[in-house]
Amino acid sequence: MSESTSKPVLSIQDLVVEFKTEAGLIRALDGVSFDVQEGEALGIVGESGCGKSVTALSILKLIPSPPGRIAGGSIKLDDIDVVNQPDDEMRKVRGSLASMIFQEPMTALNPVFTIGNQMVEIIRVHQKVSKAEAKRQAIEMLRTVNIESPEQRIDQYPHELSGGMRQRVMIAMALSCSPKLLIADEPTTALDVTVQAQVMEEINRLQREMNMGLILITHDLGVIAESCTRVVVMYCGKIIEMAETEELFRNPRHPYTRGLLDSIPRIREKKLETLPIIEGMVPDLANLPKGCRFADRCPKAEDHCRESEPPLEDTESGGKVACFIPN
Amino acid sequence: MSEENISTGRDSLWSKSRRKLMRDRAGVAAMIVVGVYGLIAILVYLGLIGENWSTLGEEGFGGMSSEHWFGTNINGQDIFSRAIQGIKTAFEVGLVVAVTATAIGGILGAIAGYFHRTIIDEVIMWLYGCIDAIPFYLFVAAVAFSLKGTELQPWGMHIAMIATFWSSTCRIVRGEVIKIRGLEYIQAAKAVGVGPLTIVRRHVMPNTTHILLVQSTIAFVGAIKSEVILTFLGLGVVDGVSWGTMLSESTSDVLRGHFGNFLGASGFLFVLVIAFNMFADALQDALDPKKVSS
Amino acid sequence: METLQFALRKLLYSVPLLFGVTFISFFLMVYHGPDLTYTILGKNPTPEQIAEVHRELGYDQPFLKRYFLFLKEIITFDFGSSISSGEKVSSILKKSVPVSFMVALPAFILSNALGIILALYAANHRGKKNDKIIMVMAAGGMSVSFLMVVIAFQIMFCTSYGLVDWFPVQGWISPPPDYPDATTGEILYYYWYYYWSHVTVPTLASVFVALGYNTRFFRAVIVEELNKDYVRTARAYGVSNRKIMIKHVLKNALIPISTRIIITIPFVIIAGNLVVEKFFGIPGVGLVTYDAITNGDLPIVKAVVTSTAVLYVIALILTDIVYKMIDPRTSYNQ
Amino acid sequence: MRGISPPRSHLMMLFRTINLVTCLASVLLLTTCKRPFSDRAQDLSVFRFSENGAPVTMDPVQSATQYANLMTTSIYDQLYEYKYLARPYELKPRLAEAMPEVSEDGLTYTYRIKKGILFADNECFPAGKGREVTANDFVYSMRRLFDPKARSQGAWLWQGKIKGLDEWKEEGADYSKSIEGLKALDDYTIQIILNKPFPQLTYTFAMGFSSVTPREAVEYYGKEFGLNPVGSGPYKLKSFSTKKAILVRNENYREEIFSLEEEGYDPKTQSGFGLERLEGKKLPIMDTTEVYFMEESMTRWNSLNKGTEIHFGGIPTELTHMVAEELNPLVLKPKYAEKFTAMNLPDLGTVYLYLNMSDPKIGHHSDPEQNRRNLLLRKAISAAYDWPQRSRRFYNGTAALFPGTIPPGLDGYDEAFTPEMTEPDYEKAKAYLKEGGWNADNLPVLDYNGTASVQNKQMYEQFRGWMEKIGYPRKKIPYVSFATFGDFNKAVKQRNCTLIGMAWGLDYPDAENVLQLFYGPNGSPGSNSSNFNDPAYNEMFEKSVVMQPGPERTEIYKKLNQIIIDDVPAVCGISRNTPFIWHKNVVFLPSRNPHGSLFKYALVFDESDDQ
Repeated sequence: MSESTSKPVLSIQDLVVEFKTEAGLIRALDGVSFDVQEGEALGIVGESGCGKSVTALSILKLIPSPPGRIAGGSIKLDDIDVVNQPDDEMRKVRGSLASMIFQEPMTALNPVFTIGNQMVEIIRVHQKVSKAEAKRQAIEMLRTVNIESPEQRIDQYPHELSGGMRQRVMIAMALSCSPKLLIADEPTTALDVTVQAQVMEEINRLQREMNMGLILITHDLGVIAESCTRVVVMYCGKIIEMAETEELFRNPRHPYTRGLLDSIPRIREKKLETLPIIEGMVPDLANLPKGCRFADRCPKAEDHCRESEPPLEDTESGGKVACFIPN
Repeated sequence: MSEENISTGRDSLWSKSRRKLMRDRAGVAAMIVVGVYGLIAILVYLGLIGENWSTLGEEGFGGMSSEHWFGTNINGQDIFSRAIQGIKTAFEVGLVVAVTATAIGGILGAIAGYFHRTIIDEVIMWLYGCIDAIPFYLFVAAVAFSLKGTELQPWGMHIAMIATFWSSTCRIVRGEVIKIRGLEYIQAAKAVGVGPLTIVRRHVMPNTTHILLVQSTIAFVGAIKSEVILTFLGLGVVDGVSWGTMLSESTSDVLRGHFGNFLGASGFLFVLVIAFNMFADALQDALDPKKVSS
Repeated sequence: METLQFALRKLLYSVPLLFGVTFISFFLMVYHGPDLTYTILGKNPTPEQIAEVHRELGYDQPFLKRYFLFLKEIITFDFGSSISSGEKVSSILKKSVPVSFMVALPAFILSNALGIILALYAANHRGKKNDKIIMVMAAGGMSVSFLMVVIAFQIMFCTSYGLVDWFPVQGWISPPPDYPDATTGEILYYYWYYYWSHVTVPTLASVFVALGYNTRFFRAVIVEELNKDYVRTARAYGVSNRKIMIKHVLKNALIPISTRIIITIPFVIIAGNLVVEKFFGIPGVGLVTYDAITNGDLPIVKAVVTSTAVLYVIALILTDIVYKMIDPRTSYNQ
Repeated sequence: MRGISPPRSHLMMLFRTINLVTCLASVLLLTTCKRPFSDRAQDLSVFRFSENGAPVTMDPVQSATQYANLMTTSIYDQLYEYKYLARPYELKPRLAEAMPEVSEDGLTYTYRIKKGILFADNECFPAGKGREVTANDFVYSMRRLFDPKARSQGAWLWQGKIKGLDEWKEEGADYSKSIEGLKALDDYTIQIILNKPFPQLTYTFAMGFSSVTPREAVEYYGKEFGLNPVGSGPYKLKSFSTKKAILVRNENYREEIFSLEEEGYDPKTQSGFGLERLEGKKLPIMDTTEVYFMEESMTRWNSLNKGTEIHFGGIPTELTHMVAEELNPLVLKPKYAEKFTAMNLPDLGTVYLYLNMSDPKIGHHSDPEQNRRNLLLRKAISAAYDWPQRSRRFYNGTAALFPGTIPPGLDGYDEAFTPEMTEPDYEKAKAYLKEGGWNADNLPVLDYNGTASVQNKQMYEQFRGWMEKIGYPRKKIPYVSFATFGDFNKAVKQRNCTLIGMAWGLDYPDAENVLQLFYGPNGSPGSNSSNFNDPAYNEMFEKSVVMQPGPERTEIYKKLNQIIIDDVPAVCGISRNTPFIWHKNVVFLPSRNPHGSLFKYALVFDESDDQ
C-alpha cells in the first residue's frame, strides 16, 4: 500500500455475490475486498470458477440478474456507489469511468455491424457529438491502438479482421471515452502466442499514457509478472492472498499460491522435469467444506484447517493472506 | 438401445436427467396428469369405462345432471362418456403418429447425417424439402383421397400425419448426426475399421435418443391437435368418437345455446395438451446437458 | 446484380424440388385423386356417359402421359379451365387469392408483431415474474386447438350468449347492392365496414393461436442472442438496454425470425387458411383448393400446387438473400 | 425496460398498449357502426333473393340442381311452366301456344309455339339483336342434351324414349342429320314421336334441361357458354359469380300479365301473403333480381336481418326455436313477425335409407332361405327405424311422415296412411330377427355410407343407436365417410355401399319419378340406388309408365308402393319441410324444384303507401 496517499479509483469492501442455481443458492463471491489506485495495475489470478470474472462484472454491475445478485458489501468507483446506483445511471459509468476488455474478440463484437458503427455508438452514448465527429474520434482511437489505415478498417465487419486486430479494436472501444479504470478479462487468452505479447504491450502502454487504473484478470502468472504492480489471488470466491507482484513471486505465503507458481514451466531450466500439480479438485461452490476451502488439496493442512476458515490477515511484508500456516 | 449399450458416462447423464426431471415440480405434475389420461385410455380400450357413449337418450340436448355430467348431445348420448372415449382416440392417434413419425424421421435423419454430402443425404433432404412445400391440410386431404378404397383407408389421417411429421425429426437428427460424425471418437472408431452400422447403432443412436424423445412428445401433441382440425374438415376420425367429432358437432350446438360438447371436448383436450406440453418442456430441460436453470 | 445472379443460381438448384413437389402432388392429388365424373353427370348417368367423360378428362390415359401433360402445363403456366364450371383457372385464382390474402394479412402482421414485442419484453425480463407470466400464457395459447378458439370466439363475439353480438357468424363481403346513385365513398365504406366485420373475429382467433408459438419461438431466439458476448460488450460500454434490444439483438435475431416469417408467406398468399375459410365461410383460395381436391377439379389443384411450390422456392431464396443482407459473414459465393 | 423499476408497471403498460390498440380498433368499428347504405330509401326496383347454394353453371343441359334450375328457368323459355300458385303443381303453356296435341296411340306429340318471341339482345347474334325463337331452336336444344360434348346431366329423362334420338347420339351426334322422332315441321310446330308412350313427356318440357337455347350462343361462347346464358325468358344475366348473380329485365320479353285466377290462386290457403297485389301486373314485375348464393345458413340469416341487404332467406335450423313461436305450421315470434313473413315449404321429394339389394348380405339372394332371412333382417331394420325421432331431432319435427316411397299429395299415395305408421316397433323388429334366426353373432356387418358432414354422422349415430336397441352389435355398423357428394355418389353408382342415406327430389309431380327408383333396369349407375330387382315390380312398373293418368294407374301405383313397403329395398319415408322467411314488404311465394321461373312474380312494395 505504498501509494496510499493517492485516492483509490476503485474500492471494494466485503463484496458478496450470490447465484441461484438448481443446486441451490451459491456464493460466487464471499467477502471480497480490495482497492485499485489511479495508474495502478492490479492482477487477479485464480483457476476458472474462482470468481475472477464475477468480480470484474460486479464492478460494472453487469452480473446477470436473475440468477445473480449482489448480496452484500460495497463497490465504490471513483465515489460512485455502484451497488445502489440505478441501472441507467450505472450505464453512464460503463465505458466512460470504467471500461472492460473481454476474452473472446471473436464473439465480443457484434458480427452484423461494422466496427465503426459500434465504436461510434459507444462514443455517442457518452459524449454529445455528431456522428461525423464520433467517427473522427473513432479513427483517431484506432490509430492510437496502432491499427494501420484506420479509415478503411473502420468500415469493415469484425469477421474481416484478424484476432489481434479485433482485440485492438476492443481496446480502442474500451478506451474511446478515456476511462479511469480498465478491466481486462483474460485479454490475450484467445489470441495466438505471437500476438499476445503485442496486445499486452499495447494495454500496458496505454495504461501508462492515460494513467488509468487497470485490473488484469488472468490465469497466466507470467502476464501478471510483466504488467502488474500488485496481485490478488482468488480461490473459491475468496481472496486468499494479496501482495506486491515482486513479493508474491519471491515469497508466496499461501500454499495455493505456491502451487500456482510451481506449476509455471521455467524455460531457463535446462532439463524438463515433471511439473508439480495441485492435487485434487476445486470444491463445488454449492457444497463448500466447513473450514478452509483449500484444505482438501493443501499439502500442509492440519485438523483445525478443516474446522474453521482462516481470515484474511495482514502479513509483515505489507500483503495479506488467508492461511493458518502461511509460509 | 438397451441399457448395456450405453456407457457409464451416458448412464450418469440419464440418471442426472431423471433427477432433474423429478425436481421440476410442474413437470412432475404434468407427468401425473398425462399418466391419468393414459390410464383412462387403457381402461376405455379394455371396455371397462365409458361404454355407453353410443346409447341414444330419449330427448336430445339434455342439460348437465348427476347422470350426465356434461349433458347430452343431439342424439341424447352422454357427452361425458364420449369425451372419455375421445381420450382413447387421442392416445391412439397420438401414439401411432408419434412413434412412427419419430422412428422414420430418426432413421432417415441418421442415414442422411451419416452419409452427409453423398447422394443419399441429398435425396432425403430433397424428400423433406418437397413435403414442406405442400400445404399441410391439402396434403392430408390428398393422402386421404389417394387411400380411398384401399385397406388403409381408415388410417388415411394417420398416414398423412406421419408423412408430414417425420420431416422435422429427420432434420434435427440429421444435424446432430453430422455433428457427432465429426467427433474424434467416431473418426477413431472408423479408423480402426468399425462398420458404419455398428457406429450408427452404438454411437449415433444413443446420442440422438433425447432428440427422439422430445420430438415424439411434440409429434404426439401435434397429432392430437391436428386430428381435431382434420375431423372438422371431414378427413379425420370416421368411426367412433373423438374430440374432433365433438367439436365439429358443437359448431352448430353453440348456436342453439348448448355448450356440452364444446366444454367437454375442449376441456379434456386442453388439459391433456397443456400437460403434455409442460411435460415435453420439462423433458427437454432435463435432457439438455447444456441447459442450466434460467 | 450479384443478388440477381445468386437468386437465379438458387432457382436453378431448386428445380429438383419443384419437380418433386409437382410429382408428389400429381401422384396423390391428380392420379389418385377423386373422380369428377359422377359430379359432372348428375344423378342418373349411364355407363356410356361415364366412359365418355372418363375419356374426355383423360382419366383413361397412362400415368406417364398424364404427368408429362401436367409438366407441359407447368412450363406454360396454363392450367386451362375448371372442369366443373368452365371458368378459367386464372380467373378463379384472381378472385380467391386476394380474399385469402386480405383475411390472413391482419392476423399475420399482428401475430408476428405482437409476438416480437412480447418476446422482446419477456426476454428482457427473462427469469422474472413477468417473463414467467408471458411464457405460461404462451403455453396456454399453444395448448388450445384452433377449432376450440374459433368456436369460443364465435360464442363470445357473434352470438347473444357471449359478451357482444357484434360480428356475423359467417360469410364474406357480398357484392354491394346495386344502387345506381351510390357514390364511390359509400361503396368504399361498404367494403371497409364489411371487411372488418368479417375479418375481426377470424383475426382475433388466429392471433390468439399463433401468438403463443410465435412468442415462444421469438423469445428463444432473442434469449439466445442475449447470451452472446457482444451483448455483454455493449452493456459494458454503456449502451442502453433498449438500444441493445432494438439494435444489436434484434438485428441478429432477425435472421431466424425473418426466415420463419418469410417461409410462411407463400402459404398465407396461396394456401390461405383453410380452417378459417371453412369455418367462417370465406371464399378464399384455401377453400377453393380444398373443394377442388375433394371434388377432383384437377386444373385448380394443379395450378395451386404449382404456384405454392414456386412461391415456396422464391421464399426460400428470399430468406437466403435476407440472411445475406443481415449477416455480412455470409457471401453470395458460398 | 429497466430492471430496477417495478416490473409490474411494464407489463401493465404493455397490456395497456395492446388494449388501447384493440379498443381503438373496436371503437373505430363501433362509432362508425352505421351500416353501409342503411340511410338509403329502399330501392323498390330490385328483388334480392338468396339461395343456400350456388349453381356451377347456367348451361341448361347441366341445370340438374335446384339452384341452376331456378336460374335457367328465369333466363330461358321452356315450352311449359308450372302455375305460380296452384298446389299441387299444374302445368300451363309458356313458349307453347297451348297444351300439346297427342295422337291416339300416345306416341306422337305436336307442340305449337308462340310467334314473335325474341331472344334477348346479345353479341352472339348478328348486329347484337335477338332474333325470333323458332321450333328449330327447341329441336337443337333437345339434340344438345344428347350431344356428348355438352356433358348433359338431363339426357336420362328422355333416354330410349324419343325415336331416333339415341341412335343419333351413337352415330356421332351430327347436327346435320335429321331425327325421325324430333322434328320441326315448320318454324312454329314441333313434332315428337315416341318409341313407347311417355305420359310425363310434357312435364319434362317444363324443366330447365329443356330450355330453348340459340345455337349461335353455344357456338359463340364455347366452353364458357354456361356463364353466358342467352335465352328468351323474362330476365337476362347481367353478372355472375359464385356469390351473386344479377338478373335484369329482358327488354325483348313478350307482354305477360299476371292473373290470380290463371295461376291457380287459392284464397283459403294463400291469402296471407299479399298476392292480391300482383293482379294485372306486367311480368317480370321487378327490373332487377339479385340472387345471393349463401351456403352458410347463418350468413344468410344475418344478411336478412341487416335491413334490405337481402329480402328473402331461410331460418337456420339452429335458430328455429329462437325465431319461431310454433313450428308446424310456422308461426314467428312477435319480434320477427313484425318484420317478416314466413312459411314452411314442403319438399317435393323424399328421404330414404337405401338397402343395397345387390349385396347378398342383406339383399337379393339366390338361396331362397337366405333370401327369406335377408328380407326379415330388412324388415327388422325398417321396424326399428324411428322416423318421428329423426324428424324431431333433425327437421324441427315438421317433416311429413309416411310409409312407402310416394309422398302425400301425389297420385298413388294411399290416403289410409298415417304418420303413426312410421313409428318404430322394437318388439316387432326383434321378432323379425328371431324369426330369421339372426343373433348378435351371425348378423352381417352393415356399412353405413354418407358424406363426412356433421349432420350425416349424427344421423348415422342415431341409426346405430336404434340398431343397438334391437341387439345389433355396435361394431357391426361402421361408418364409411366420403368427403364429397360426388365421391359418395360414385361409390353408390359402383354398388359399393350397403346402407345409403340419400334424398330424391322429384323432377316432375308424378309418382312415376319415385317409383322408377326401384325399377330393376334402372339399377346403378342408374337412379335405382337400392338395385332392387323384382320381376313382379318391374312388370307392373313397365305397364304403368305407358298409361295415361287415371284410377287404373293409381291402383298400380299403390300396389308398387306396397311392394316397396313389404320388400324393404329402402326404409322410407319422410318429406322435409324448410322454413323460409322474407321481408314484409315483399310479395313472393317460394316453391320447390321442379317449379322454376319464380322471380318474375316477385314484388317489392313501399309499405308506407299502405298507411
